[in-house]
Amino acid sequence: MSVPMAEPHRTLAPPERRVAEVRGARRLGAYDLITARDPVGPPDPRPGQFYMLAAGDGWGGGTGERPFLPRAFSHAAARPHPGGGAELDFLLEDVGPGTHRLGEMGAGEALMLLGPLGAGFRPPVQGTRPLLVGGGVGVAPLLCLHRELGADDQVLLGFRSGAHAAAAELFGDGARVVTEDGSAGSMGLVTEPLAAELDGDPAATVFSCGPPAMLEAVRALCAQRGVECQLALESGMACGFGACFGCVVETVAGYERVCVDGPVFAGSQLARVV
Amino acid sequence: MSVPMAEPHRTLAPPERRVAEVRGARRLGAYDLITARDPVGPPDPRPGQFYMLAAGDGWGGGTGERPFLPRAFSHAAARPHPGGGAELDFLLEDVGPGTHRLGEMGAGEALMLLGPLGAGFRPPVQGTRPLLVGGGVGVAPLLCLHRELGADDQVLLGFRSGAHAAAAELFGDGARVVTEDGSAGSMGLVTEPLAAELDGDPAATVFSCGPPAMLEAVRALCAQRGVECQLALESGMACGFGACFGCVVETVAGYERVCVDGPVFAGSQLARVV
Amino acid sequence: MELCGVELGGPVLNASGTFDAIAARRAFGDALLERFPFDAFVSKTVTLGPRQGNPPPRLWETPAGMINSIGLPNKGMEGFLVNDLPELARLGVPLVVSVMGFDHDELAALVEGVGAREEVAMLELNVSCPNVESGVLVGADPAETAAAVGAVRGRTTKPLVVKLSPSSVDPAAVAVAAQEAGADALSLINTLKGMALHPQTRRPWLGGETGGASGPAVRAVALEQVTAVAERTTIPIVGMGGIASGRDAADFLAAGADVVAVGTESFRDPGAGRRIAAELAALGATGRVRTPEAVR
Amino acid sequence: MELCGVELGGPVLNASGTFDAIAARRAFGDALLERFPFDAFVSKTVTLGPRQGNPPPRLWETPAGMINSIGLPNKGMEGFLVNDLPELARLGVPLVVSVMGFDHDELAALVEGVGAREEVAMLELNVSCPNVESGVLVGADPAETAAAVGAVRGRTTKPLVVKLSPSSVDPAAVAVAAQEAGADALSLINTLKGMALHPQTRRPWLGGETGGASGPAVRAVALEQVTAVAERTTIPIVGMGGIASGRDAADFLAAGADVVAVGTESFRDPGAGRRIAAELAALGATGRVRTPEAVR
Ligand SMILES: Cc1cc2nc3c(=O)[nH]c(=O)nc-3n(C[C@H](O)[C@H](O)[C@H](O)COP(=O)(O)OP(=O)(O)OC[C@H]3O[C@@H](n4cnc5c(N)ncnc54)[C@H](O)[C@@H]3O)c2cc1C
Ligand SMILES: Cc1cc2nc3c(=O)[nH]c(=O)nc-3n(C[C@H](O)[C@H](O)[C@H](O)COP(=O)(O)OP(=O)(O)OC[C@H]3O[C@@H](n4cnc5c(N)ncnc54)[C@H](O)[C@@H]3O)c2cc1C
Ligand SMILES: Cc1cc2nc3c(=O)[nH]c(=O)nc-3n(C[C@H](O)[C@H](O)[C@H](O)COP(=O)(O)O)c2cc1C
Ligand SMILES: Cc1cc2nc3c(=O)[nH]c(=O)nc-3n(C[C@H](O)[C@H](O)[C@H](O)COP(=O)(O)O)c2cc1C
Ligand code: FES
Ligand code: FES
Repeated sequence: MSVPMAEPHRTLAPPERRVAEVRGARRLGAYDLITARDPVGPPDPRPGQFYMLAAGDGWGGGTGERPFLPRAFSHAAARPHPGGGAELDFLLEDVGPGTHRLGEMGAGEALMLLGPLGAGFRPPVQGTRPLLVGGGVGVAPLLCLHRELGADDQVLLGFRSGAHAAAAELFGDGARVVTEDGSAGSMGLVTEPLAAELDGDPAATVFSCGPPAMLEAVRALCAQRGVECQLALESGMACGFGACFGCVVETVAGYERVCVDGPVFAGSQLARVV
Repeated sequence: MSVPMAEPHRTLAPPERRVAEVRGARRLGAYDLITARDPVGPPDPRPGQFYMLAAGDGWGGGTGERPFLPRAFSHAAARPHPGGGAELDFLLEDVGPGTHRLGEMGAGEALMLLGPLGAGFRPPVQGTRPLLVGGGVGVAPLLCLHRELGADDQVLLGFRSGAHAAAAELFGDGARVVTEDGSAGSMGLVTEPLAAELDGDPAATVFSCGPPAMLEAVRALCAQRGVECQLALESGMACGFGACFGCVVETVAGYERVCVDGPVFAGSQLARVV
Repeated sequence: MELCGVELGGPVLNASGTFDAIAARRAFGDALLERFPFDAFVSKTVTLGPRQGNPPPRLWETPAGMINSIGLPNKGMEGFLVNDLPELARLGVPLVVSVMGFDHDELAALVEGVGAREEVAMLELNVSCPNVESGVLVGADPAETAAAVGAVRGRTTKPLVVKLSPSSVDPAAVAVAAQEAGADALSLINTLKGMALHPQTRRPWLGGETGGASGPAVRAVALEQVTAVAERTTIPIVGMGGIASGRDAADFLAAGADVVAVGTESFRDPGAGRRIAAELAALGATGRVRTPEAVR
Repeated sequence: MELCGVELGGPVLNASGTFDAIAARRAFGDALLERFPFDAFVSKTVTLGPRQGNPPPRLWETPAGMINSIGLPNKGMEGFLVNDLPELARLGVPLVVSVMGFDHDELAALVEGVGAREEVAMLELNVSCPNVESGVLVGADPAETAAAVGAVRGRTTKPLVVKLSPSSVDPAAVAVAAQEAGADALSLINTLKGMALHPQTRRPWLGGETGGASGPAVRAVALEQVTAVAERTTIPIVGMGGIASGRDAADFLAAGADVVAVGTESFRDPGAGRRIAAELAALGATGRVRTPEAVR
């Protein structure tokens, strides 16, 4: 096969599933934060890429029946491991059987893992400041992006409640937090400080991940102001590596696969986020 | 419905599956011995009856796929529980995915349980001494029978090896043990001491449970000598209460369901045990 | 609620051949009657003469389901009517008797003989059998099914439920044919044809060589067929295939079933029918009952 | 070993539409080529014109399987031949191109256009589509299948694999018809028709309303159909449907398949094909390859 175009925002993955070991798990407000040792994967997945995860034991069956397929998760942090491979942090929200099972995993348990997959965030447009806008568990990929960008970025995080806003502590002091119920940070939606920021100085590249309604608001805000934005989308996935064509999203160029053509899309590729 | 004929060897079960709690689990040579608290079942299941068991979590799914259906196990002991229900001991041999999962259960885990089911052992023929002949994990239902009969019985147990013969310790000192490799007790098959016993004094009722080849040898030995024997059979089961017609065994009267018509059959009902 | 004019306490039946109330009574005693899991009782399929069924093994466990090659063991019509029916009549729920005939004469004799008994509320025709002459699977063929229904329609005034075979290119076409030939209701799906090999010998595991697949593994297939049949027929539908929870049952009702039947899940828990009914009620879903176009 | 005269390194293929080697190359780089999981590569089904496929959602997870309503998105024949085929030719394994035409002219154009390319070792005809005139599912009907195969047989000298539909009363009859019309091999099973409802709205979940069920849940059904087809045909068989382990693969070979194909299991692990081949080898099982009666 011909060598594909170099894709700096896409770190290649080993072509098979492997067994990682859960090294630690803790509750972080409304979320679970689990750390796993990937034995052979690359030490440098790109922010915005993701992994397909499944528990080695207790994945489906019984009266719960599901899950059967693995689930997609962005790494929130990746550290090279001295013994090879990487140590990966994942931030999980329990929304169904897969996230529930993963969230209850403890140290020593086997985690089936494939990745990193997909295309991560691209560098900011020259001469603009990076503006990271996260919502809920969507803050996960922004955390490693934030760490990579150093102190040059601005971080705006929106959560449903204070319990969810506990995830903001991972970002240190720099992040501005809003919650829907005002129980942490200021009350409101994260798009309000974003609009104010962009109206103050539109020389920004926006990086965003969060629920579809938030991403659509971010996209529209940026489009109105001619600001470039990069949106990390979600979609139901079976494979994560382009095999099933199941994860498509409608773009201006037709259906594209979130797992290989994304998950990070430019706002301009999308007429609407649904 | 008309009241069915009283069946003294059949203790009735509540008509639904319930959640029991594993109270303890220990390794006993080649076997696992688990104790479970049945919250509402009868305190007095009959020796030779059985329960359908499944793990509450981790029952099938994942790459192992099976089990899906519950599995049948004779209780090795049953004690009334002061808070109601019963405490039940099960002796398990790991032969596949179901027994493997059950064998790894630990205290506090949920055990799905239905039973007691089937017809247990009937009393010995008047004027004969009870002779209990067990093979491998088939010693389980003989343990509670032994305890019920008191010191009046004779117990002959056969095992593959010394590791398996560890189960004999449950019977105290009275049991005679043979192993196929001679690593515990005398070397040979349990049918050898049985033949000697019956040749010495045929006034016996034989109660037997074990692998099919052993049961067939026991049946033939007893038939030749005109000795009554009661054989506890095994069969692949889906339901355990007569619903599926899947567990049939060929008897002299045609196919009968091991789960409701047995599992204990008189040797005279069977032309052969296969 | 009612099904074909028969009053039901709720929308959850058992699937034919998956619950033997007489055997269950031996295992569970009177508690079974006090907490009977179903709103109507459907018998295992009865044939004209007695049958031993297939040799064991008859069961194979599959991912999220099972295959059986039970082979319709039963006492035959006489044995059933004499020994079993009086017992079943004491269950306190309406009785549906499933029958299968290997030709029209057999079927007619069964429908007439069973239908004449006052204990019987409805009959179910199990047409998942080959036409002994043509070899065609009756329930897979609209014309064969219509002929079978037509041959027995006049033999009873009781409601006739036709149990469709899922092994048809177009189950809705068979359903339409059954309705036009006089069926009062339809039930589906029966088991899918499946097979398993012995792990060591790799010869067929089941005594019957092939068997029928059931359980959660077939649920999606069942739901599609119920939807397709409901779109093209107007008589009531008994939906089944892998139902294991109230949510599953609600799906079948939404797809067009009027009541549901629980099969394989009862093997895992004899109380499954009651649990599913309770879960269904908690979801706010109840069985819809459409009135058959013509009540005979 | 060989299949229809094409040399294969081993007996494990991918199932059409379940592995996109070009996308996988983007994700896994050269390591994909070094450890390519399959002994031949089967393309996703190509149609004459380009197709967008069905609207999302396209996936639903079932007990031990899934349903998809992907809807055959592809670039059309021209796009495939120009953009994809040169890339696929560098995989280092024989290429099988799956094609579907909505009438005989389309199918003939596809077979001729694709068959003419030297990179292509074999063609697979996906006949799981309705005849646009009669509405009959081509692959469910012996005569329709024979007509489709007959219409294209003369258009290529390359081996033609006919991929059977499982939604037929008698898949073996369709298989026999395909063989008589000139097929060189048969592949089965395609997905079973299935459906799922949205958990809240109870409207169809899938954008395509209905979809195809695959994975371990359909394995027993697949094994039965492979057995039935192998008993009545003499050309090679590509067996598939829920294969997830070497033991499963060995079952299909024992049932009469000459090689196997892995579909859904690759979604859980892109390396599944290699793992299954290794497990199969450890079991001592190898693919049997029967020689087609006539090599064209
Ligand atoms: C690229 C990417 C990155 C992600 N990163 C993260 C992350 O860092 N942290 C995180 O917590 N989450 C993340 N997610 C989301 C995560 O993958 C989902 O929350 C997870 O897949 C849900 O699985 P579940 O089994 O818990 O719930 P499910 O029940 O599978 O998912 C809930 C959704 O699926 C629907 N659904 C219900 N039943 C079915 C069925 N049978 N089949 C199909 N759909 C069904 C529900 O209606 C609902 O929309 C990411 C997703 C993507 C695509
Ligand atoms: C009345 C009764 C009492 C019993 N009491 C005890 C007891 O006290 N202690 C004890 O350890 N055991 C007991 N057993 C046996 C126990 O039920 C079985 O060992 C258990 O069901 C095995 O389940 P498994 O999943 O571990 O193994 P499985 O793999 O289910 O069972 C092994 C057997 O099933 C066959 N098999 C393999 N795959 C399948 C499949 N997919 N579907 C169907 N069959 C398959 C194998 O060839 C083998 O014969 C009893 C059985 C009965 C009927
Ligand atoms: C062990 C077993 C026996 C069955 N016997 C019959 C039968 O006698 N008559 C019949 O019409 N269907 C019979 N069926 C089919 C069921 O009634 C039902 O249609 C099928 O199992 C699908 O439902 P389920 O998935 O809930 O089991 C049987 C099914 C099983 C599993
Ligand atoms: C997502 C998906 C897409 C598929 N696309 C095609 C296709 O384009 N052409 C085809 O012939 N079969 C297609 N199939 C069917 C598979 O090739 C295979 O026949 C079926 O999935 C059974 O195998 P499995 O259980 O191993 O997946 C597809 C299956 C899936 C799951
Ligand atoms: S998840 Fe399979 S193609 Fe994207
Ligand atoms: S196990 Fe179902 S009838 Fe015996």
